[in-house]
Amino acid sequence: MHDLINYITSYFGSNLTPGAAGNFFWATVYILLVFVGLSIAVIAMNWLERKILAHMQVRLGPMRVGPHGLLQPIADAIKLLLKEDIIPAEADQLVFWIAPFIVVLAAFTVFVVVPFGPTSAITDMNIGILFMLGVSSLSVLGIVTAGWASNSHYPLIGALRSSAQMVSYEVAMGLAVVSAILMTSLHGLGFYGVAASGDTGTLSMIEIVNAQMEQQTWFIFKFFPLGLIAFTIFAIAMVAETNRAPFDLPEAESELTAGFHTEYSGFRWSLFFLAEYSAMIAVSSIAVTLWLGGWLRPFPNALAGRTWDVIFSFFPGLTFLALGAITFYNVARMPRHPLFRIQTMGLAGFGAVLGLIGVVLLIPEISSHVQNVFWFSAKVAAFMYLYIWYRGTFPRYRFDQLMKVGWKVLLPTGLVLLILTAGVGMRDEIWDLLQRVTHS
Amino acid sequence: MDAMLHISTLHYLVLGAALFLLGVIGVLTRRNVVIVLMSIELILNAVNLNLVALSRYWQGMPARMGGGAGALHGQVFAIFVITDAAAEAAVGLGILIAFFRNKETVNIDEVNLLKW
Amino acid sequence: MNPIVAQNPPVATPFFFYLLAAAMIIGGILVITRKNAVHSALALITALLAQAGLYLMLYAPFVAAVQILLYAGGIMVLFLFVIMLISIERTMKERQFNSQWLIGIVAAAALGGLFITVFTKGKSLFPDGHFTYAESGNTQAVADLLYGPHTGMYMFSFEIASLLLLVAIIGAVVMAKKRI
Amino acid sequence: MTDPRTLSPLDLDTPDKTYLDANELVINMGPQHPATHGVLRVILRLDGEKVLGLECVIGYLHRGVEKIAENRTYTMFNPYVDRMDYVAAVSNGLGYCEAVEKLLSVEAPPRAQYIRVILTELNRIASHQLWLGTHALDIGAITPLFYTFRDREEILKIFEKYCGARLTTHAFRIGGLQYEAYDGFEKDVRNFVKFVRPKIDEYEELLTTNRIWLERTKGVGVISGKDCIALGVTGPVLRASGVKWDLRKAQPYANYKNFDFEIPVGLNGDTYDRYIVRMQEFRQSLRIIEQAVEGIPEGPIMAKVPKVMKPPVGEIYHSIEAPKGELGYFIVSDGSTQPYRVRVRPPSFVNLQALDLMCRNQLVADVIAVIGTLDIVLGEVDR
Repeated sequence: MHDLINYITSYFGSNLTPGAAGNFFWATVYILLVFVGLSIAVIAMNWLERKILAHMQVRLGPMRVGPHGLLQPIADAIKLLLKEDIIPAEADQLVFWIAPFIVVLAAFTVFVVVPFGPTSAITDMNIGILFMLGVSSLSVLGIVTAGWASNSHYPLIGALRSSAQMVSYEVAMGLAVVSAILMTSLHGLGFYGVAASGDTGTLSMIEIVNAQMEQQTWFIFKFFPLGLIAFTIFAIAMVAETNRAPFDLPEAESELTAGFHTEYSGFRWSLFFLAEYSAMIAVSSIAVTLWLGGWLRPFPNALAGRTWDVIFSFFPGLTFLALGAITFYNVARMPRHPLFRIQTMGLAGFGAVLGLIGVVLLIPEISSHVQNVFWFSAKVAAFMYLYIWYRGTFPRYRFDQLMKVGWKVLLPTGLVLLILTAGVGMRDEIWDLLQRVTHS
Repeated sequence: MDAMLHISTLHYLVLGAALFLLGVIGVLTRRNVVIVLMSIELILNAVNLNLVALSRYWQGMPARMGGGAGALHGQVFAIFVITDAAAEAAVGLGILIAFFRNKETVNIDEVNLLKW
Repeated sequence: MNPIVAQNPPVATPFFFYLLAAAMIIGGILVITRKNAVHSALALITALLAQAGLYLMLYAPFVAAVQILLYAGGIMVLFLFVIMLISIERTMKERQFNSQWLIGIVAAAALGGLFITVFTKGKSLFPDGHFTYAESGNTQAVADLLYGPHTGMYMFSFEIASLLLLVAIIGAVVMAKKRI
Repeated sequence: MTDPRTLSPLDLDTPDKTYLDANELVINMGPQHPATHGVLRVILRLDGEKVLGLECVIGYLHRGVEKIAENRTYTMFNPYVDRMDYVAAVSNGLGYCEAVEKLLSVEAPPRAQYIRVILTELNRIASHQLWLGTHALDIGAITPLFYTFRDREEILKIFEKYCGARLTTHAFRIGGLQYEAYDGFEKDVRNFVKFVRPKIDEYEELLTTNRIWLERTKGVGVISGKDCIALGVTGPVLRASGVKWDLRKAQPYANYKNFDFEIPVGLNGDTYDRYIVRMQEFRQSLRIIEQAVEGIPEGPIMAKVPKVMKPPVGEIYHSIEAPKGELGYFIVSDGSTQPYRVRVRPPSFVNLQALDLMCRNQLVADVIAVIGTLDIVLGEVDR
């Protein structure tokens, strides 16, 4: 018993991720935390997407289930779970059954290496970023099998489109990632001329963020504009990779009804939905980790020092307080009618919970622990907003145009970018070589 | 029992041999070219498993014998084998498609002409 | 990179080894026995992923990543694509094993016998080491062997491999395309 | 190569050499398909994603409107025409009323003419707004739909105030109007013009220079002016192909000759030009409305028409420029109270003929864009 408590408490004060420290108990706790957090994020994202998109489109969005439709995602989840799980008679039963699980598994497993903070990750792998890319590419298998198993034309075309799209954009995505990985070991230029710590770069997600900290620059600004271009390539490719607008061809409603999951219903369909959203969060986390400094707060170097630390540590609490204030403003705007009493009370309760979280986060001990996760989530949330914004603004690409963008624009740009990044990073060596060649 | 619980290189080699055998059986008995190609992938993977296991073993050897932490030749070989497998799969499936277009079958025992 | 990582020896090694080994063997058997090529491919994917797990247990994370990225994410997708392009309904109704299947089994059994003989006779020749030593940056070490300025003894082979891939790409396109 | 126009799109007799060579897929799109604007069924023959040909199957919404006309008096048939192109009911009514007026040799008084023009042009805007929203939705831009529907609502409100109905208005009567313009009609219309001008710029902001929109619409569904004329295609589709043909100018009806407006013409005849032409038509319609609302004369709204209409024996063809193209009514009278035969020339139906030609060698996604750009209403196609 004593040993057990020791085993559990031994992790406290460690500066490692639980996976790296080999502590099973805490690794399990972190896994549960991440997956519960992910599920909540997907639910919140579902509501936010509807609301934000609705307000972009001059309508209100869900308003009926709960105050301002807050309970809508839960109602939808219940509806989906209660729906009949139809397997078409002509479908390949086993493959049809297994395909959604492949997709969900691929989408969830990547979060094993996502660094929410220097110690707030399930584990840190030597090959972190490769693991993320590799496992997220497995979802293609699920999509292809789902389309094939449905044994119908529309899903098959949707699946072929989807997989061709994902495979193509993986290439451009990989090139952008490689250029970011190169930056971990290259000395900066000019204003950001801070030395990299070692000769060797790294693939570990945590080390990549640490490298950005040491080099005092987010990689999006490194070798300006090379980092920015790499980030842009990634940001385009990741939208295509997750099959979202304007690259949502596999689900092009107007052409293919619903793409590869046309024949799916109920619970199995909701798995695809879940996987799509967690994949969006996953690729956004890659982008945040590689280019936007991961868990680092804005200006960790320029605005360094105790005072700034304290000021920035107020942000998580203040954000929640602001959300709570907005909620209370809306409580005040609720119609004064007996029928709305429960809704008003519910909204007020929600605001109170938000405010309470805000107050709790203002406690220094807690805020110092939560800050990293907060900044990381805030950056990811910005990407999520971007996804919704794209969906509200852009028409859909045609398949050949999509391929053209991937292969004829992003891929060559990525290649040139990679060579330029390496060239700029190795400028001293190249200069030496040139001197030696010209002097001999 | 002890030998069962202490996983050594030998365990990996036995596993590799078993996979290799499965692959050989697949290649020799199946008619469907796709499955024959997949069996070849199994064989290549069996070899890879051996290579990586032996590379791990070699890392534990003293440096004067060529071992040490950097002795990852087996892993490098495994990477080359995977490259090879990719090339093989691409060409093999290309041939398969050409064959299928001409013969409308994917049975390997009907590949009995040198030229069409 | 992270030296502390290696100080913690892996836990429950035998359990995971046997789990993954079982997954591989069952996957392999399914590959060669399934009628439907898609089922075979899925079984093969399971086997390949289990093998990636074994690579991780062998402290070869880079090879594991390549295995997942290339094999499971790349080659198998290609296989699935091709299986979908060709009509498998008819193939499924036909005889699955060729006429010399008996000879094939016998030959394979002979090979297996050879393996067993070699294993039992020359057991002492086979390495029986236990893995307890530390891991260092595996990716960096592999990279050193591949491209290192002094230790990069495989650089030429690497270039050859890239050429091989180029030839394979062109070959596949020439073979598979209807009209070039 | 044979001329693609001579091939039957579903000519499946071409030997399929192998399964692979023949990845010619026959896909059935509709009648329940979100992008076919109703119950149009399109049978597509595809080579991968390329369209080799297509065939429209229509008639799912057939109600026998033309046959019904033979059993109704001229007045009784008037509401039926609203149900053909239900998004441009006012235009349908205008065409029918004018045709019968021509047959009776009466003319609506000027005040009625002006109000007719205002309502018809408002309806043109509403129809184009609906087209824009659904067309953009088909191409994947979901937002314009809500913008256009928000603004279309204002037009429908004016209709509702004027005649009590929003969609199937039955606004006009043979010989003029039944209702006098309500108090504040002119103010409402003026306010609407002021309100909608910036909104049209707003739609254009979302789409006109959007790169993806350009890529999706430029060079898609190209049809030449010659082919248009050969197939009888009219309306914005014809004008986008460079043929300056608008019945409001070519053979002015109502009192369009009193108004100053231009006919926007495209160059390339692709989907983008059709989009631009329609966007310009919004503005031209607003111009007409402005002029009309300034110049509404006082006076009666109904001409002298007999209570029981018995047009002289004869036949008449009268066509107007509906939002979708030339809407013609061919009415044969045998001198009784009921028409002997009414034949409608619906623009959607004729324009739909061009679909096959416009989609050949394009991709599946373009079929959706082209169906959208043709702006068909199945109620009118099937009647």
